[in-house]
Amino acid sequence: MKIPYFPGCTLKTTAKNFEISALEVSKVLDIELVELPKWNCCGTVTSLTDDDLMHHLAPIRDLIRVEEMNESGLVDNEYRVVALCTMCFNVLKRSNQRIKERPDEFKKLNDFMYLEKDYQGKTEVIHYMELLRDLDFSKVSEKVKNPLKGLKVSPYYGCLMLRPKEVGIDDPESPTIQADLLGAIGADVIDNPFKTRCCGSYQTVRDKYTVAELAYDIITRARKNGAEMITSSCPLCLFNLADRQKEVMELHPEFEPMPVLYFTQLMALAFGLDEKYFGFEDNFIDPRPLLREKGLLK
Amino acid sequence: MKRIGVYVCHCGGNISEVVDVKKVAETAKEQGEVVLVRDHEHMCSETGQNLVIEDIKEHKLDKVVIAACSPQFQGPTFKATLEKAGLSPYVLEMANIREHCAWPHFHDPDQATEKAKGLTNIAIAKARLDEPLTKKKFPIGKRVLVVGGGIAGIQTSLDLGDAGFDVFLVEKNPSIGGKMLQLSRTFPTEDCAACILSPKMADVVSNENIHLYSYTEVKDISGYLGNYEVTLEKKATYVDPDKCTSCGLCANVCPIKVPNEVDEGLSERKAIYLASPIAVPHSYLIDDNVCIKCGRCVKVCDPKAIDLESSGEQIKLTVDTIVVATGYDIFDAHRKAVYGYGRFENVITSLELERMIVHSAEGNPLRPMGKRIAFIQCVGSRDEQVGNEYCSRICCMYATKLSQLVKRSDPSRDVYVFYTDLRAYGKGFEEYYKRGQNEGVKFVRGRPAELIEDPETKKITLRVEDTLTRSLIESEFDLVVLSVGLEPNKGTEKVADMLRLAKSPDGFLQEAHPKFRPVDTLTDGVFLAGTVQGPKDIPDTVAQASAAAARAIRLMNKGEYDVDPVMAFVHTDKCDGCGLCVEHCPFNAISIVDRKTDDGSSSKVAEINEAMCKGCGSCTAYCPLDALDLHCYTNDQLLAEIEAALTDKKEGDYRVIVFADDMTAYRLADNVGTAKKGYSLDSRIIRIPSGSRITPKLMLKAISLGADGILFGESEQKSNPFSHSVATIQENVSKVQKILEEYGIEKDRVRLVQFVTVMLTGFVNNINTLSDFVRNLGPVPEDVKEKLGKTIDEKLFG
Amino acid sequence: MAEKKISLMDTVKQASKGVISGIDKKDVEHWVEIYFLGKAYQVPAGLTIMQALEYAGYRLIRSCGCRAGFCGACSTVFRRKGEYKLQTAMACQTRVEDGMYLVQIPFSPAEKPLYDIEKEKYEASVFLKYFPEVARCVSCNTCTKACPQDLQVMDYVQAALKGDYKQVAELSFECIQCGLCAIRCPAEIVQYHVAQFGRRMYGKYGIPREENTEKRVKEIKNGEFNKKFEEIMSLSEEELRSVYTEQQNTREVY
Amino acid sequence: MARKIVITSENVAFLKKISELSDQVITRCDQCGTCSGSCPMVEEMDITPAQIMRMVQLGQKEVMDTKAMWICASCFACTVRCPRGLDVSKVAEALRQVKLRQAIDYIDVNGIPDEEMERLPQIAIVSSFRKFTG
Repeated sequence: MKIPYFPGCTLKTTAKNFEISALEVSKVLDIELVELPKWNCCGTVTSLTDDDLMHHLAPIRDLIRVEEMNESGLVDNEYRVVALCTMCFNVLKRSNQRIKERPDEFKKLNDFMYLEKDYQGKTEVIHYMELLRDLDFSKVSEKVKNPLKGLKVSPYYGCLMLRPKEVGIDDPESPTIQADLLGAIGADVIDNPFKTRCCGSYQTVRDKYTVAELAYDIITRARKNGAEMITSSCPLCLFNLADRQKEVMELHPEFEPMPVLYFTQLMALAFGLDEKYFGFEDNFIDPRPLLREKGLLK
Repeated sequence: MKRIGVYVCHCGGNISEVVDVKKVAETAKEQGEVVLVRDHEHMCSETGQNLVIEDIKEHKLDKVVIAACSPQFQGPTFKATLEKAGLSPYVLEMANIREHCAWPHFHDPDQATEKAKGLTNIAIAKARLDEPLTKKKFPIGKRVLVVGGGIAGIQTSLDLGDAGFDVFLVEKNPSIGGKMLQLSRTFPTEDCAACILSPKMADVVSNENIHLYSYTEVKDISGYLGNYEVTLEKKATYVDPDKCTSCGLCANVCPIKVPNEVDEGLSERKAIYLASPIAVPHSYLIDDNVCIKCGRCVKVCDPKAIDLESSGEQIKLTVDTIVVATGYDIFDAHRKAVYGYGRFENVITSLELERMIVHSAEGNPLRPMGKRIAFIQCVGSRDEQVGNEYCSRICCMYATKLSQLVKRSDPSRDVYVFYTDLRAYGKGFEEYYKRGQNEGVKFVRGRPAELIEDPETKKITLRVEDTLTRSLIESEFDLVVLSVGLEPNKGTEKVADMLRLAKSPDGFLQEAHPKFRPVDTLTDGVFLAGTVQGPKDIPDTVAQASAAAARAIRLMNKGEYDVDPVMAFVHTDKCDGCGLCVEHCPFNAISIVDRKTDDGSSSKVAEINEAMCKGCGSCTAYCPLDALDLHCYTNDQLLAEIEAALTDKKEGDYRVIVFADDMTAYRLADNVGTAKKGYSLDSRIIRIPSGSRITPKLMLKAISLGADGILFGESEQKSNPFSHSVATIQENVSKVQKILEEYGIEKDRVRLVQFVTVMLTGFVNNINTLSDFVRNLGPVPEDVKEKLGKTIDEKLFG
Repeated sequence: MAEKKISLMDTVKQASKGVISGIDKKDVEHWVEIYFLGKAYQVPAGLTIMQALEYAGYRLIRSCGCRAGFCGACSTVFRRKGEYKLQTAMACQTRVEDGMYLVQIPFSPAEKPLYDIEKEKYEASVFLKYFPEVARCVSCNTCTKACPQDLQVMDYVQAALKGDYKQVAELSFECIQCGLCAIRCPAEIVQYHVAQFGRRMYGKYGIPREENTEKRVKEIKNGEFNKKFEEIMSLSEEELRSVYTEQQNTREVY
Repeated sequence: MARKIVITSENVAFLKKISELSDQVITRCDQCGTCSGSCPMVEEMDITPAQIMRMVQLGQKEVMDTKAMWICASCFACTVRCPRGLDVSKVAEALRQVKLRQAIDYIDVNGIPDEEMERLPQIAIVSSFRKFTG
């Protein structure tokens, strides 16, 4: 299956390991993620004021690219665009919904972007995890060569994959999609009551210690429930939960760090792919010691 | 020469603030045969009615047109007025300039006024041809079906039974008593629920007029007022209640254990069990779904009451009226995921607590209660996130009750009630709330956002803002009680469909009128009692139950009831007895009989059996000679209405004629108006008993006379009083469409849409799309119309 | 006719050299009216904006440079009569039109951050370190519309956000640093500085070194040419001349 | 000493403005406090989200001098729980925008140390600028 794919700026910079692992995992599942030609910033974060159109230019511009891909034959009648980064997913999908609901704005945007082809509103935005669910997780488990037996993983969802309701890909209060996926690759899934609690998001720029406290709550609660590792699908969540553990340790000396990974990294591991696709070296808290100890890594 | 009086009502501004009633009155004056026109502040007021009576006497009026609200609303009032004045109630016509004009078109007063004129003229045109008919009377018996054996059903049954009517009380559970059977005590008096309920349950059995069918479900209902045919399905209990002594030996030996429904699953029962210590009928029974038919119980049963071979039975009844008292379900707390019900062992529902209290009182607690207890209000009520906007009305008070019961039974307990608004509206409620405060129950104004369970201690941490001190409370509780709201009983769905009962937006059943007919429904002879109509506490439920009984008695007591003479009749001079109508009458009300003509020879003509005719009018559509006709909606009248609807059509105007069936579409149009939803002013709604009344001839006439579109609004098949009508309309419409196409007229100008009474937007959209559609097409060319007009008959009947 | 035109242009050339000598009015066939800084001027049709201004009597000290569309000094912002669009162009490259409202942008106020190419890590994140405002780009594409060089400005700003030096360098190669993008940017980004930084970093770390150059430099360092040098050094001026001219004639010029 | 509020037509205008910017019927809020309890940042805030709603209802401009609206991380926890179906995050955004549109930034970009800048993911910088700078 060939499907348009929107990476987002972070996956090209600080979250390379997310993209590398995802692309390789997809190959195993016969999914070809075709990167949008000359895509621009998704426009994160969704502008919430009712009168603001400017900030919806970026996302819609990207959705135009998807339609162009279909016209140029890069993909064959595939108007779904996959995002890996949860934030990008949320922004693109919300703008798409908003514009489709408001014909007047739809026209305004097209007029403003007169240098572009008109957006026709055919595009649908989906999250990579959604794509896998539609594919059916059983297909995923079929590909597992190296089941993650005994690895206690706590899936962390954060906000933008679930909220607001009309964008969310699962129940906003008690989601299971990531847990099901981790289950499908053989991990022991550990629930965390804070799995949908916000990581502090962009507040990390304003005050790293605020965010560190949130990370502390989320991680310690996961550990209390027996988790050894947390997975996420959002580079910002991952930064706040992993990289901010540096600050957490300043605040709470007794705190012991916990690796936080992209779910695709664990999939790559479970699929028994080459180490270079794991990208563990880029994780702020190196998961390799734990994985070796569990006998999941040489 | 007729003498028509026209009255235009201001409706205390409801109409006059939008429509220029004076202008409407002036146009009415200009209509032929109109001898008197008045406008009045409140036509339905006594002065308004007397005005009509005097005018009739003084000005010798023989037809009355009242331009006011919907005939569905005040029609009966004015019919009575005419009768007082000695006129037939059927020479009254109402122009619905409120629900169909002033309200929906309030944003465009000028156009609304124009439409109001039009509607009034239509009514006048019809009135001219009104016949002074008399009411038909039909006999009615004294048999009532009561669906649901909760406190509502019990009360209705007792009232009816005591009044000497035959009551058939159907309860799907093994015992009557309903939810009240599960309650500990009742607010605000705190008397023991079982203690006050059980005598009433006993009365049901002892009352010889009440026939109790427990463990029974209504399988099918058909028919109409005075003749509802009911099929009941009684599940097998495998125990003969007459022989069973409730000794309980059978249960002791039974190997199967399952959760006990009455205790909300907090305790267990056997496969053979007694529904409740105070169950009525007081007999053990076997739960078919779990019994393994091991036969141990049979062996130990001395009176030989158990028969594993026995099977359920079907019971057929005919009843005259029906009371629906199917009650409510509690909100399924699983749906409020943040509160973790089902995931956290120390989060329970209020009903579970009721059971815990009952059992603790008996000295065998079902589970520990702990010391720190929190109640969360409005769970599943007043919450758009779970789709329930309404207030369940009883939760505030039962929480007030439960909180002080648990506090009183152990004063060392620390009890909190977290509420958004505390509603103590009833008699003695405020005092009771104060008593709770005296007991030391703490009422905190704030809606808890989420609960978190401690993986080790299983204690529940609750996060909430105390909105009064504006501080965030985060503290731990041993037990969290969810004050769950009320939802329509799942079982109601089926009954509602069978009886064509409408639902209000909250999902509970819709009463006929929110103020003046609170227990009636729009289906004749069907009444509502208790929470099936909306959340209410026990006193309100009982009051409404008695009201339902009284309304049923009102209908049946006289032994006969009146019906409008909307019935088919035959123009014997035209009829040639071909019999086409006979095969098309769904009620077998038509037969062909011999008739002596003046010259002694005999000829065959159709004859109508008025007792059987339901007045759908479909027969008229099949008569090639226009020999069959329908009282109150004659061919001439309908044609006159259509003409009137088109005469005020100016150059560049468009007209869409909407034939709205009395059962649904017309009422729906009323609802749309009440909701102030606007729709295309091109439309003119004409009220008919059923779309099947409109003959192809009338449709073609309408088009030839200048109608740009025709919309049939009809009750959807399954809730249509005339099960055949949808099919008939479709047949007629396609017949017409074929002919139109021959003339190059776009066939989609004529459409049929099936409605239910709550499809407000659906109604608006359908009218608007059709009017947009015809506006895009442009009008039908004059010459085509003319040609069509000339050739209708030959096209139809060759 | 033709001669007339040429003679006219000559005078203008004179004028544009800063010598303010009037044009003989009767030589002018077509006149257009332009509004400079809101004041109306009658100027001969066919002049470039820059020439027209000088004809009108302005002496351009700043806001003009190569007069050939390379230096990017003479940024102009103008609107045509009856048009809502705000146009941008180089004054030396655009002819006046009747009813033009215009003004010169001699300089776009922008601070260039100080960086030491030698010390920088060749990493994506460095862009935002020096140009954080790049993260404010809303992809409105106004910069691209404003660019007189028709560069894909928005695209290279987005490339910068992704830390893609190669793209930034390639997309911005023909930037003349006129600053019109920066003037129009609602996110207050200084695109041309971003681009320059990108090109420099790419030039230093991105492009692979040309191996022949490397080779030759080594050779020189190893003194393989010292003998030749000495020879040349020893020549007298005449000899040097002849060698040079001979070389010039023999080696093909490029 | 209790705070005294004088309500004038200005207050009404402010409510109207915020209602339009946020496209929310703010007067529908019945102050149940669900948003506050759901808010992960509430401990950081000087007033609770429900209080923000209340102050806007009464048109108290002082709400814009509070820290709370800036602390909001737009996580929509309140949005998915509000029993009245209100989007509190949109109201917070509207308040922020009123300030930002007066070109009053909340964070100083140059104040962020270089090493932090190099460490932060693009996504963080982009989104914080969108929320904190006009």
